[in-house]
Amino acid sequence: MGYGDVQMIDANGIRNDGRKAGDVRPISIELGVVPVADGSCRMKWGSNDVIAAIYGPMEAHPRKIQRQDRAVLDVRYNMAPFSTSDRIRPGFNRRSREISKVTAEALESVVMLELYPRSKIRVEIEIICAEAGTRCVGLTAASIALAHAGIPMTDLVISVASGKINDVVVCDLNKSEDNYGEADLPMGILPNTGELVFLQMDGNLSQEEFQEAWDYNMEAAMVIHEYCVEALKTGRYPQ
Amino acid sequence: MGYGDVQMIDANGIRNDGRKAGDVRPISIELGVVPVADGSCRMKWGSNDVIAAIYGPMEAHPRKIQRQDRAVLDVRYNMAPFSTSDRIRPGFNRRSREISKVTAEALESVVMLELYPRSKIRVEIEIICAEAGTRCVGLTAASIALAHAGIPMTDLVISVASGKINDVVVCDLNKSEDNYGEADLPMGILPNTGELVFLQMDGNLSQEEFQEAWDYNMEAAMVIHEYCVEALKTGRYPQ
Amino acid sequence: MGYGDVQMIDANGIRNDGRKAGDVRPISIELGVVPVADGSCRMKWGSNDVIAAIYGPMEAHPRKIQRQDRAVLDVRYNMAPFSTSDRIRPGFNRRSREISKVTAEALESVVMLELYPRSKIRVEIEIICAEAGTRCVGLTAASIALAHAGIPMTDLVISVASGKINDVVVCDLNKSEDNYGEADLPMGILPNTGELVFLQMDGNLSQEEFQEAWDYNMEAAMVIHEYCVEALKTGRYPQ
Amino acid sequence: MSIPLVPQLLRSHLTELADNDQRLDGRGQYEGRDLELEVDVLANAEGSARVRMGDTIVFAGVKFQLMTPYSDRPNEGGLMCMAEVRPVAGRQHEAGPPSAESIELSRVVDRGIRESGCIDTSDLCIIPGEKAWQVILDLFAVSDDGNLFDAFALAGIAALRNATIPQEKFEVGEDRKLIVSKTPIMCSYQRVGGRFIFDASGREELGGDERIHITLGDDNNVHSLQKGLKGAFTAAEFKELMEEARKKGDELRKMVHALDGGN
Amino acid sequence: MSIPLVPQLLRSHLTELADNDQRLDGRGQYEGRDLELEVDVLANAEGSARVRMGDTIVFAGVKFQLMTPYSDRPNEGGLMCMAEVRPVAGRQHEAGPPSAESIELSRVVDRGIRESGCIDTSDLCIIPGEKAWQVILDLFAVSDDGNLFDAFALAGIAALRNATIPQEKFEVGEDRKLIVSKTPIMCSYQRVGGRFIFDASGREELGGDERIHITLGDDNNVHSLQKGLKGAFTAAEFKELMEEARKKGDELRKMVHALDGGN
Amino acid sequence: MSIPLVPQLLRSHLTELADNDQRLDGRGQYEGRDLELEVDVLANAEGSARVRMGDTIVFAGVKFQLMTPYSDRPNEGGLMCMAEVRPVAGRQHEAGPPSAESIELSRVVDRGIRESGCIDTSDLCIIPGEKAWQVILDLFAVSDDGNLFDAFALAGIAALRNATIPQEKFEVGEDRKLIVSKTPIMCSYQRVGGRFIFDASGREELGGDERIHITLGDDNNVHSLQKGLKGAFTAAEFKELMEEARKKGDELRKMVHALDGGN
Repeated sequence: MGYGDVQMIDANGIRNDGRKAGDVRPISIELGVVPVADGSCRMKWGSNDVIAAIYGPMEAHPRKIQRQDRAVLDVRYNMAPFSTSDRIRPGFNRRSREISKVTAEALESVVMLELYPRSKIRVEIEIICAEAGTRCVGLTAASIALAHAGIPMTDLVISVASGKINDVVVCDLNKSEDNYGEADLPMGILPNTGELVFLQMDGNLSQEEFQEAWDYNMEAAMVIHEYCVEALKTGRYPQ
Repeated sequence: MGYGDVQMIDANGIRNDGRKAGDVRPISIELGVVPVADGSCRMKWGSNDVIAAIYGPMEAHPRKIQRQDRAVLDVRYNMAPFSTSDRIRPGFNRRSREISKVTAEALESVVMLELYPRSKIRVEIEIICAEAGTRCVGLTAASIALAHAGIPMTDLVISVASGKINDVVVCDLNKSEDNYGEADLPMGILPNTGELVFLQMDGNLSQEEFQEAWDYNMEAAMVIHEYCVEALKTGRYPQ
Repeated sequence: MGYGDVQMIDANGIRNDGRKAGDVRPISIELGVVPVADGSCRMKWGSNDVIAAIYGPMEAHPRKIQRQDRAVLDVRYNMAPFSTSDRIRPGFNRRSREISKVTAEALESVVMLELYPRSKIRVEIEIICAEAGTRCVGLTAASIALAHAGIPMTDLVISVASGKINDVVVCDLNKSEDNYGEADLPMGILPNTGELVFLQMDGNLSQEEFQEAWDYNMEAAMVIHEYCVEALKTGRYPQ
Repeated sequence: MSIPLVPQLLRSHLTELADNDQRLDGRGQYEGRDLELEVDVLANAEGSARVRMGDTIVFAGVKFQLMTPYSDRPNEGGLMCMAEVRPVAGRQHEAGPPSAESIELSRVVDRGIRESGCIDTSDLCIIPGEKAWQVILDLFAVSDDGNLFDAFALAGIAALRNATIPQEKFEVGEDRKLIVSKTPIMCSYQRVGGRFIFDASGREELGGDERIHITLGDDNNVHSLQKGLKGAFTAAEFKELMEEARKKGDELRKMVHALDGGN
Repeated sequence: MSIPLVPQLLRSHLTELADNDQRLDGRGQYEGRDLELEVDVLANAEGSARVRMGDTIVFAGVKFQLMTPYSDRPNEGGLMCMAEVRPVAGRQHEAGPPSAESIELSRVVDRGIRESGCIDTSDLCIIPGEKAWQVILDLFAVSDDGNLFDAFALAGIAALRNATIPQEKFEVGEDRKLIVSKTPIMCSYQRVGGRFIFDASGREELGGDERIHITLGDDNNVHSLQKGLKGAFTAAEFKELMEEARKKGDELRKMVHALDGGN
Repeated sequence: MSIPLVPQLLRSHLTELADNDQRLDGRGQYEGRDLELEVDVLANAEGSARVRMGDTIVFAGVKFQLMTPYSDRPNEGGLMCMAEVRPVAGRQHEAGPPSAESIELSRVVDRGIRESGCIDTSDLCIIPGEKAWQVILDLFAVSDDGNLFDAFALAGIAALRNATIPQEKFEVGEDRKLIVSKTPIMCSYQRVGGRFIFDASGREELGGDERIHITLGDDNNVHSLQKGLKGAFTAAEFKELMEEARKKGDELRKMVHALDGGN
């Protein structure tokens, strides 16, 4: 987490990619990118390139995974072997397992699972190019894909992370900022209520810095939410 | 695949083991070598030594593998750890998985599976000594063992490979020919109709060479078929 | 198995920890150490520290493991990663699998399984600190935990090992004796009948030495049995 | 996605269509679907391609790793080809260890590329006996509406031809193009309704029988064959497919070459 | 063990209790269970601790291994944290490969310790680029009656502070204490009956909703957060938990320091 | 293959037979089945043997690999013994990872050979601390009609005594015989119908109780014991088996020595 003499932000608060502290990277969204799926979304966010696809509701099998009173969400977050600078070997991966779990729990908080007892909804999140913040892109893309599949939800989930570089709190770290960053606070926000369904954090933030990062995330989520709504109306954002 | 200056075939077309281009290696067949099985066969072919055993038809379980209208074939091709020059570690093996799959599909094309709905027939192919062409020996031995087990079939499957060494197309490559060979074309032939149920190939063959290899295989299959028929009549070949 | 010039036992037959040939190491037993289990026992024996816990009888699932006429015992012997001098990687382990199997078979010989058809009894043996003879401690602790859980048994199983050091047969080898020992004979004894339900041995024992080790085990088992009975009466031994 | 027909009904329907020389989507017997081929589409791969054939969509990505040459081939690097068909690509695909199907897919694509000799493994050697490049071609299915074999093979060779060896990152020289001297092309045919057709869709696969995969090189030499699934075919049928594969192979090879000016 | 209520009944009962500011075992909303913390309890571990919180009992053990430093950090050793919840710890725990739950447990505890900076990995280097210490912290559940997160985190930091590097055994010098300069403390809260409570018991977990795990450092800086399970919470709720975690963290940190005189 | 009796019926039948000192196939209590032992039967193994005992048929094959000696035993090579009971060997054997049964099989055979001291691991050292031979003994069941333990142990020691170290292939000298100085013999007894019998057949195993495996060395010293399966036995019963094992061991040892002239 050390950054030595690397200066990631200039005296005017301008970051190495030209953004100000609270700005998010460029985002584009396209629906229907997996034609055989029941809903799908491709989200590019900075250099991240993520595909989310939905299958279901379908019969849950084997029967022991069925729940009498609701659907189960089967969520997989995965990084393609060529998605990172060093190739990732396919197969079991502790990081992916944890992200899949917390992503599933975030989505369970908004999907109206009780409408589909005994069934299963599969949520497939594939990172085909990773920059920084893939779990946020994946969670957001998955919630858009669920909406595209027509699965009833109480709200979208907009996920974004803020962090700290050179002792300055900034929003939506890019790759080099992430490499040298001192903290990372990803959150999953319900834009209609401001509630959280996803929260992780690692690094070192004072109570004040923490509040600043929290506020950046809240503001950014509202901006990103508008992009998502437009994409869901027209099939893509930007037009 | 390079062979440098190694001369595998002489000016008179005689190969390093004395065979002519179209000759197959010596073959012997013995039935009933796995007394506890429902049918079995040991086939020695050159230095290959292969055991095939059949169990079934038996109830298919777990039930999800059952087919309402036919039996399923459960085929395993495996090389024993001591079957090759370098020891093979037991366990998962991509090559064996592929050969098991295409062998199963070849046998499914002749076994009258529809006679045994909801059941399973196990076909176990064990290579205890490998020279070259083990997949052909395994497939042929499995079809003999199925016949020995009394499983109704539309035909035997006779499998043999031709290839190319020193730019000459020859039948049934031995170990050293295989090591230096430039192509390998294994086929699984129905002797009664001349149809194919198994075909693989790798290497480099011109369209003419390919036809020549194909023809060698067809001719050799008819010869080997006679050995198999005799073994099925008397329990062994040669007597 | 060589021990060179290391002298493990002196001219008076006194061992490096002060014991005589037939003495066992200090033993303490405490019941109820896993509050959420149906029965449990912690046994310290020399520097061994072992926890055994019982869950059940409970429904056996998946159904294919059920037996119509009796309960199944599901026994797991496991060494915690920090239980030995060199850390043990969690996961599959051939030694633990074998010990689990023979431990299960020993316990099946005394638990009245026929009283609980179609059910399962789980026996969990965790070695949290290992000295020597962990399989004996585990088996003994498991039989005490079964009694603590109120599972009907025909007898306890008392397990102890004798071995040979410096050509002298001694009872209950400690760590350094085990490292330099020439043989190890663990037995599982029914104190009421003197029958055996568990027996292993490796090393090199003449027929006479073998008999001597056998006799030590039989004598030691009677002593240890008394500790166990007291623990089952009062919840711990010593008081 | 429309509900798939019960397989028996689907098979009857496909047979009826075949009897009238028709297909579900109106194509001719040997006509492929609408095809898109793009390269350089994945920022973190050293070479990449995306293929869309109808509703089948795949990516191929090339990565490089340093390896120690095998002791019997001290002057050579290596090539590895891995296909993944993850659950994202279709309702029927399940999570778990590689299925026999995906193993067959990668091995058949691998053999076509390897046996064509398009990559000279001695060109991958950095220090004989010590250090060489391993080329890893990862094939990744996004949407499986049939014929992943041809989609993977096409994306694979295009991604290799697009690849740059990242020598600077590994501090062994300046970045340079991976040399790919040939363009093997796979064409796959499946028996549907009794006859063989080219580029089967997902529903044709569901109601079809055996498949034949033919990989031909620039000079029409045969580099790889594979018969898959239950079924028997005749020599005459095979001859016709080989002839078709030659024609279609030339067409697809031109498409690949158009992307890189023939390399 | 009493028979667990049917989850729906249990949930109703817990809601009723919460409405009256009560809990199943009579505790206050932010009151922890009876707590025991011992160190140096495992003879073969280089550092160890045992924590009992009510009927939840865990061990932590520290082992050291030699490692080759990573090429991009030649002057640093490493820290690895592994949690195992084996079937011994409860009826609901099954044998098999690590569950998502146990992976989350180890990763959340790991992040709290790692990000606090309590271990200086450059202090673990023996010969730069060649040899360094890898610290392995194994967390082992004996009895799971809820809140393994806090039990593991507490046992973990106490075991590390208790650890001695076995330099003599590995012939690289004299044995010395592992330097642990900080004391990160995790406090976990679960929504039960609609409100968040501290140190949930097994039955409260069974009938509860989302969990929030907060790890704070000596100076109350935040080092790790995690939200688990289904549920949504508000900013106001979180603020209150953060405040509680600061108070409880100070208390627990003193308890740890009391064992080693503050190190 | 005849249909196996319902286990309870089979058990009753076996008890009745035992009461009259009879066995299913007419053998005496301690009489083994018809036995064949051949060596040098596998062209690609460096040593091999085939054993047939009635309808039980097994192969043993020896391979050699180079290994780096363990740091605490720089002057020693190693021995590894692996048993595989693949589905080929019987209807009841399933594919998959090694079962507890096959693990027990290999470990019990391994201990008998290892503890007899028949292989001097220091004779396997090539360059101290750098290079040594690892002997790998693979036991492979072709047909399991009971008592794989004795079949594997007999094939195993015969294959080792038949083995040649392939020093030329690995370029470390001239080929030479593996030195095997002893001939440990395992004899296995199973309780069937209430009494112990030697060399149980598949049906006797199906209707039997506990097994006892005894491995004795040339001098009748005990090298390995194992009790398997559910059941309790008395000291008197064991004494009788030990006596029988001494007699039978001498007999089988002579058979092994006859193959190699006593080595």
